[in-house]
Amino acid sequence: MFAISEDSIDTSECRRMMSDHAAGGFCVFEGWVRNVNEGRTVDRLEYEAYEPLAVKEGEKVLAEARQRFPHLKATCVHRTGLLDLGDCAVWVGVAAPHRDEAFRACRYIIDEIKIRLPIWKKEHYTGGDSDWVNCERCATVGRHTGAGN
Amino acid sequence: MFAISEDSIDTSECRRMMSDHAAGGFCVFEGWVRNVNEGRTVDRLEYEAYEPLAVKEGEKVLAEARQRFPHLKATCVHRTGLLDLGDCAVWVGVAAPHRDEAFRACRYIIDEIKIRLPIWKKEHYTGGDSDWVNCERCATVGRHTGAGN
Amino acid sequence: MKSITVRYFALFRENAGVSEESLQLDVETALDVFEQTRDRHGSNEPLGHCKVAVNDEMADWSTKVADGDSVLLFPPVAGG
Amino acid sequence: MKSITVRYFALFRENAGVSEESLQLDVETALDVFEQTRDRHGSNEPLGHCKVAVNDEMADWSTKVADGDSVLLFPPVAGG
Repeated sequence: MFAISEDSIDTSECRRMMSDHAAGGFCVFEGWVRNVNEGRTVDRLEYEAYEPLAVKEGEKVLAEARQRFPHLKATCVHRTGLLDLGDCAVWVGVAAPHRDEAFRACRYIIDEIKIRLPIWKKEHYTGGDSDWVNCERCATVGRHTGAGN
Repeated sequence: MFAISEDSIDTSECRRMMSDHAAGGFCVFEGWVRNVNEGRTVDRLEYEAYEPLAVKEGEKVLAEARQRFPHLKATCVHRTGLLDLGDCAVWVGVAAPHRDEAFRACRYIIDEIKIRLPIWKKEHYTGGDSDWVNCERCATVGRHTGAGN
Repeated sequence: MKSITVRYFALFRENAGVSEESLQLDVETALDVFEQTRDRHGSNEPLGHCKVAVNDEMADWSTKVADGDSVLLFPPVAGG
Repeated sequence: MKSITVRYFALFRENAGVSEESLQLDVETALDVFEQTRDRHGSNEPLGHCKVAVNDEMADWSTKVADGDSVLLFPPVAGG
């Protein structure tokens, strides 16, 4: 299940929904708002999504993961609106029979979510200015070297 | 921090302790008690640890991860005692500046925890018999193909 | 000329000052819409960094547009 | 002969019926202890699958043991 949420993500509830007695491995990735990006001090973030297509494309990514790694349970929730430092911007959870699929599917999902969904991020910096993050570059780099978060 | 716990792992509390405004990526792995292993129906599991050396070796694994991937916050808690289906047997959490280190460090930690720490697992099967799991084989296989959980 | 509803998102919306407008455009493809509205969305991004949807379906820049279609112009995404 | 405290864990403890015992053994290394207590711990595991600690430090099978040492015999581990 893929969802967009205007409210803060209840990670405990997300985890509870993944419970599965056939699963031996559970992998979670969370993207957190951090206090610095490319050398600038960040106070908070703003996410905008075009929900109809973000949900459609998000569900497609989850379906691809399930096809690659059978017997998965996979969920992703992405925040929109204003987020403070430390807030969870995205939650990806994968429960699988074994850990290898859990890790690989979770990584696949977050990598695709970051570059395919119509979601945009605006950084608000200390001092009052702000900027839309052009993540085309960081996403491409991130897939190979881990830049971007 | 590495810990052995006789009580059920409070995953929400584990997560809270990882909070870090310099971290943009947070990866968790949980090992869950599943209902089947190598074709046999499992009712519950029993973990035994030799705590002094398990803690020492666990801290060593975490230190190795921090050395490989700088600026990590990494924690692992391992259960002992009787566990029911769905219970969390091990929790590994890694907060890092970016997602790549978070995923890789988390994977490193769980892979090493499984094969290096003096911890043993006894499976209790439907029907009443039980067996110590010889995980030397599944751990070796697991590192390459994902068998074991 | 075709009547096209153009929708702008994020940076493009801020540049255009509106989130949506109906324009009469002489266009064949989604790419034509992007280029003929360049003074509106203000993008000088490489096209490969932006995305486009036609009538709420992700599309290619070569996708044909018809009279009455809505074209959604997406600046570089940054999920996660 | 050396006085060695041998500690058995998990399967080895169940086989031995005790978790710890003091034995007089004619041994040089941790491996000697493992082999001379084979009728106690009952293991026919390849040695590479088992682990050993001497005086609460992880050790190698070639680690020398002295009079009064404690040797901990670990069957194949299965954490996680």
